[in-house]
Amino acid sequence: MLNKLFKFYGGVKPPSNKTLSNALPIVQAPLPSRLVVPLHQSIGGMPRPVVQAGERVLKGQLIGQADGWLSAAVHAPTSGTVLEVAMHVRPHVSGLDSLCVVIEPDGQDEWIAHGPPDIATMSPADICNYLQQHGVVGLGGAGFPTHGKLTATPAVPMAELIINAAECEPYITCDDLLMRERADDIVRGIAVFRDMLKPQSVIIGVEDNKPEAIAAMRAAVDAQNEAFSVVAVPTLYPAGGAKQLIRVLTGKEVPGSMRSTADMGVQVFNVGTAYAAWRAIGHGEPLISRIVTLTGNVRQAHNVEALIGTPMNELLQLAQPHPDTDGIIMGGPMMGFLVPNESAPIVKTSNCLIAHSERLFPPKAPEMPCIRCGACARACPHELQPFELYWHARAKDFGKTQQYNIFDCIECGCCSFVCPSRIPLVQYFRFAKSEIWAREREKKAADEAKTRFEFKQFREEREKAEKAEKLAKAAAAQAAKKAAEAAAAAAAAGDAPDAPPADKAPDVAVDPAQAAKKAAIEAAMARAKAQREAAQVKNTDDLTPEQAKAMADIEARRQQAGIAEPATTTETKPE
Amino acid sequence: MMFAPAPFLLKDASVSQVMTQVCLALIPGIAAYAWLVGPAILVQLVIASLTAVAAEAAMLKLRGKPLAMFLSDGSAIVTAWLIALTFPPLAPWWLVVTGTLFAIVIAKHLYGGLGQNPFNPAMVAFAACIVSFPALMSQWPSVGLQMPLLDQLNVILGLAPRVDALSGATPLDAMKTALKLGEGQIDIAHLLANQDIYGNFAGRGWEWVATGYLLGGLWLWRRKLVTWHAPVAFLAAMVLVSGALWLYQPASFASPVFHLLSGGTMLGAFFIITDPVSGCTTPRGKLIFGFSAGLLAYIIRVFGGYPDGVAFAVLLMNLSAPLIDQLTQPRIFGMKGRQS
Amino acid sequence: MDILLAIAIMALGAVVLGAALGFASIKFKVEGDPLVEKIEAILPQTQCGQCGYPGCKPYAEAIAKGECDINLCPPGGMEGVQRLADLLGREVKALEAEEKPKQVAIIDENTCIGCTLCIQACPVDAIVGAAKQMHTIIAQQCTGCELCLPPCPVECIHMEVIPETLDNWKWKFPVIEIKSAPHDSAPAKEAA
Amino acid sequence: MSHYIFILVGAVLVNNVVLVKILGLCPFMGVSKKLETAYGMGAATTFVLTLATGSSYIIDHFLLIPFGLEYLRTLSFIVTIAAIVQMTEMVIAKTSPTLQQTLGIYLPLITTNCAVLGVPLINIAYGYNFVESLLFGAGSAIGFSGVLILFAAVRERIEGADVPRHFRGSAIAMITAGLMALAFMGFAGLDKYQ
Repeated sequence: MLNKLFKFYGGVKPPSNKTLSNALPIVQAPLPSRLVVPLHQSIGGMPRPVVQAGERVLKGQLIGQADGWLSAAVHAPTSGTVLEVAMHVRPHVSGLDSLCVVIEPDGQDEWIAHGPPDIATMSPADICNYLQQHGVVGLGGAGFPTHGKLTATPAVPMAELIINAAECEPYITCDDLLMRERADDIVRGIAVFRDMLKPQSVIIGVEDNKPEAIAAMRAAVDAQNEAFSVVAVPTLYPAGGAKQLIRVLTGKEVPGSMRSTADMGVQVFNVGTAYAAWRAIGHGEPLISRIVTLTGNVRQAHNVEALIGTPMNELLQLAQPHPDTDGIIMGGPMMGFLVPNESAPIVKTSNCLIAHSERLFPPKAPEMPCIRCGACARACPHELQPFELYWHARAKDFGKTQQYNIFDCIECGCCSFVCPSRIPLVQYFRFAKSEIWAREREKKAADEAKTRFEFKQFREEREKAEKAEKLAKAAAAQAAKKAAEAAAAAAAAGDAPDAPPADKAPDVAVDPAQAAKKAAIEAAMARAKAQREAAQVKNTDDLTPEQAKAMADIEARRQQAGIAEPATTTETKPE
Repeated sequence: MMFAPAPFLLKDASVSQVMTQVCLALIPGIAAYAWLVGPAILVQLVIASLTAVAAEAAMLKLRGKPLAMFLSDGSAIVTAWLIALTFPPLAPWWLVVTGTLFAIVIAKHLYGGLGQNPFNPAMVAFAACIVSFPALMSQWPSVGLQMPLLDQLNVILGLAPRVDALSGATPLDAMKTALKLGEGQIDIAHLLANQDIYGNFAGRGWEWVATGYLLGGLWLWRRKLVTWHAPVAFLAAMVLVSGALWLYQPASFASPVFHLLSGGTMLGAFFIITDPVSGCTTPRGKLIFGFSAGLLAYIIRVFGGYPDGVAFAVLLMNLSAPLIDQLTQPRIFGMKGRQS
Repeated sequence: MDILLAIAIMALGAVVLGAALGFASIKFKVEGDPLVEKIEAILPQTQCGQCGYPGCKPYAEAIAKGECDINLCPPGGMEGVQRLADLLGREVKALEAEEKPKQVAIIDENTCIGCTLCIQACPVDAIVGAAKQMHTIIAQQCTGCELCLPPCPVECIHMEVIPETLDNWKWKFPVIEIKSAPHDSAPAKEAA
Repeated sequence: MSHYIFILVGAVLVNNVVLVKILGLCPFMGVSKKLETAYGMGAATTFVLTLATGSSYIIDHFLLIPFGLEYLRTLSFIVTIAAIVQMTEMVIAKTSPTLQQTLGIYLPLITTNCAVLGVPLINIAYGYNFVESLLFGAGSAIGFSGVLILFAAVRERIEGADVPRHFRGSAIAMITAGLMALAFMGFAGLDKYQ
C-alpha cells in the first residue's frame, strides 16, 4: 500500500454480519402497489410539489421543484397516476407526517424523454444545477445535496477527494454489492467529481472486509486508466464516518465546529452518490431508485434496487422475513432506528432495512446508573467524555453539555455499545441537542419579537411626536391667525384718516390672515389624515411575496365564501 | 411496538461483570492474607458482606428502587470486601458492621447509590472508624501468631478478652511508635534487622499479601478494567518521595520497598484509587489523582498521626477529583494543537 | 479619661475609614446596570404584560432592582424561573400563574371584519392587514401573548397550541422503555 | 524559615479554617452551588481576610495595646473589617456585577463572617507577630478558598446525582462537608511533627 494509514481514537468492533446479505446479486424490486414519495428527502429547503392529484406522471418526471439553493428536486419513480399530494408518514423516528406525492403505478414504467447531457459544454455551475435538478443527494446517510458539496469554492485548494466506501455499519452491504457489480459507473461518477473539484489525489476508502469490492474497484479504475487509489482501511466502527475516514486516509482531523470539510482541503462523497451522479450525467436519469440491503431476521437476505417511495413492509417481504419479526430498522444496527410505522416509504437515504426480532436483537437490560468506568470515553471516536455529557444531559444542565462539546458528538453509538450499565447514551445526547436547538430557536424568536416590539414602540413614539408637532404647528397657525386678527382689528380701530401708514395696514393684515386661514385648513387636513392613518393601520406595505400571496389567497377564499365583498366597494361595519 | 433507541447491538458487558472481576482480582491477596493471619479474615469478609447486602437492600427498599437489579450488581460486595481487608482482622464484629453501615448508608446511598458517591465508601468507613475508635483500629495481630478459628471467632465476637499478646501493630505503626519512643536512638536499619517484626523487607508475611494484591491488580489491568495511569502514578509518588527521603537520611526513613509492600499501598493502588466513581476519569486527571494520593499517603503515614495514610489520602483526593476532572479535560477530536 | 481616649480613638478610626469609603464610592461608582440585559435575555420577549409590567424590559428592570419576584412570567415557564434564580442566586419559586403550552393566535377568516384593532394591540407587529380587509397573523412571529384577543369586536381570534411538526420535533428524554404489544401499532413514542 | 512554612501550610491544611476550625460556614454552604461563584467568593475572602489580619494586627499593636484598650478589640476589628468589606464590594460592583449579584447577600456577610473575625483573634491568642499573622491569615484564606472551590466542584457533580428527595440541596451538602472534614482529619498531627 502506498498510502500511509492513520488511526483514529476509540472505535468498536461489533459483529459485522455482512455475509448474511452479500452473497446474492442485486435484484430489481418489482413495482409496488403504490409509491409514497416524500418531498423532503434531503437536508435543506422543502421542494415544492409541481403535480396535482389525478395527473398522470411519467417515470423520471419532476414532481417536486427544488426550493432554494440547498435543496434537491424529487422525481416520479415510475409512470402512473398521482393519487394525492398529502401528509403521509415519513421514515423518521418521530413517526410524524410530511408532504408526500402518492403515485399509483400503471405498470408500464414509461420513462419521460431523457438522455445524457453534453457534459463537455457544461460549466461546473451548470453541472451543479443539473445534479440538483436530477435530485442527486448524498446516499450515505444525511442526504446532503451533492451539488452543495461541489459548488463550494474554498479558499483552501482541494487536496484530497475521498470516496467513502467503508460501509462500517454491521449488516449493511449495499455499497459492497454496488461496487462489485457497478464499479465502472462509480468510477465514471468519481471522475466527474474529480473534474469539478480538481483535487490533488482521489482516494477510495473501503473497509478491508470487502475484498471483492476492492478488487472490482481496482479493476474498474485500471480499466479506465484513472489514478484513483483504492485503499483498504482496517475494519473498525465507525471508520465510515466522514471525519474518521478523513483521519484514517489523510491524517487530518476536521474539528466538529468546522461546517465543511472543504475548509481542510478534503471533500468526501459516498460511493453510492458517485454512482447516482453518473446515472444522472451519463444517462440523464434522475435519482429515483437506490440499492437497499434487506437483512436481519429474514430467510433470504440480499440487496435490491428499489424505487424511492416503496413502502418498507412491502419491500421487506422480498427477503421473506421470519414470522417473529416485530419491526423494521432503517439504517444499520448502530445508528439506524426502528421505523414507527412500517408502511413508511423508502427514501433516498434508506440504505438498509433490518427485520427486527428479539431473537436477533435481545431487548436491552434495564438501565443501571453510570459507574464512570470510562469505557465510553475509550470508545468515543471523537474523544469526548460521554459519561460527563450523560451526567449533565440527565440533569438537564445543557450549558455544561455544551462545555463538554456535545455538538461534536456524531451519534455513532460506540458509547452505548460498550456501556456496561446499558445506558442509552446517544439518546441522552440527542435529547440534549434538540433541547439546545429548541432553545436557540426560542431565543432567536424572542430576539426578533423584541426587535419588532421595540420598532413598534419607536414607531408609536414617532407618530405621537409627529402628531404633537402638527398640533403645535396648528396651534402656532391659530396663534398667528389670532395675532393677525388682532392686528387687523387694531388696524381697523386705528383706521383714522390722519394715519397714512395705516393705509397699508389692511393689506398687510389681510395677508397674514389669509395665510393663517390656509395654514389652519392645512393643519386640519393633516390632522384628519393623521387620524385616519392612526385609525386605519395599514401595514401591508412591505410584505414578503409569500405573505402577500397568502393574504391574496385568503381574500380569494373569503370572496368565495361570499362573506366579504371586495373591501373597496362597500362598508359593512357591524356594531 | 417498543421504542428502542440505537444502537441495537450491545457489547456483552454489565456492571455485575465488572464487580465480579474486581472481586476475583482480590482473591490472591485474600488468600495470602488468610494464610498469614488465619481464617479470621474470612470471618470478617463474611460479616462485612452480609452487613453490606442487608444495608443495601434496606436502603434500596426505603428509596423505592428495584431490589434485584441493584443487589445483583455486586458493588456492595466490593465495598464490603475492601472494608474487611482494610480493618484489622481481629477487630470486633460490631466495628466492621458499623463501618460497613456507615459506608453503605451514608457514603453511598445518601448520594443516590451506585455510581453517584463522591467519596469511596470503604475509605469513608475506614476513616470514620479510625477517628472514632483509634485503639481498636490499631490492634493488629502479632505476626506469626497462629490461632485456631474458634479462638479468633471468640475474639471477633467479643467472647474472649482482647489480650495484649494478640494486639500487635502493623509494621508501619510499630515502626512509627518505635521511632517516636526511641527519640532517635533507634534507627531504621536496626529496626529492620529485627526479623521478628519486620521480616526481610516489609512486615513478615505482609509483603505476600501486597504481592497478591499486585497480581490481582495486574490482572485487572490486563482485563482493561483499570488503566495504568492512577496505579503507576500512585506507586511512583510513593517510590519517589520515600526514596528521596531514604537516600537523604536512611537512619530515620524506611526504604521505598518497605513502603510499597506495607500498609494499604498495593490495595490502594489497584483497588481503591482506581475506583472510577469517586476518582478522576481523564487520563491526566488520573495521573494527578494517583500521584497526589501517593504523596499524601506517604506524608500522612510517616509524619501524621495515623498508622496509615492511604484512606485519608484517597478521601482528600476524592474531594478534589471533580475539580481535577474539570481542569484536565482532554482535547477532543480535531481540536489538538489548537486553542481550545 | 480612659473613656474619652477610647472615644477619641474610635472616632478617629471612624473618620479615617469613612473618608476611605467615601473616596472609594466616588472612585468605583457604577453606571448603568448590565444586569438588566442579562435578565432580559432570559425573558421570552412576548411583551404580554402578564407580569404586570408593560413589557419584558420593565420587568427585567424591576427584577434587577429587586422590586418584584422572579416568578411572574408565565410564558417563560418554570424553566425561565430556574434560569433567573441561577443568574441571581435567588430561591426558585413556583410560577404565579399556570404554565401553558406554546400557542399561536389564529384569525377566523370568515368572521374578521377588518377593524384593525388587533393590529394596534399586537406588540410585535405580527398581524398584517389593512382596514376593512381580512387580517392575518404571521404565525412565525406570533408570540402567543393573547393581547389581540380582548380588542376584537367579533371575537374572531382564538389561540391554538402549536402542533408538533418535523421542524420543531424534539428527541424525548430517555426513559426506561415500557414494552407493549409488538407490530403495527400506532407510531411509537416514548411514554413521556 | 521552616517555621513560617509550617504556619502557612498548617493554616491551609491542618488547621483548615472551615473543615477543622468550623468557622465561616455560612459562605461555605451558601456560595458553593456553582464553581464560578466559588472562585469569586474565594478571591474576595482571601483578599479581605489577608487585609483584615494585617490591619487588625496594626490596630491592635499600635492603637489598642499602647492605650490599654484591649477590651475594644472585637469592636474595632469588626469596624475595620466592615470597612474593608464595603470597599471590596464597591470594587466588585464596579468590575463584575454578575459576581456581585451571585455573591448576593454573602458579600456583605463577609463582614460578619466568623472566619474573618476569628482569624485575627486567633492570631492574637497565639501571640503571632506581624509576619506570622499575615501568613496565618493568608493561609486560612487560601484554605477557605481551596475547600470552597473543591466543595463547589463536588456539589456541581452531586447536583446531577440521584440523591434521595429528603436529602437534596443543603442536607446532602452538609453531609458532604462532614465527610470532607473527616478527610481533613487525616492531616491531624502533621503540624506537630518537627
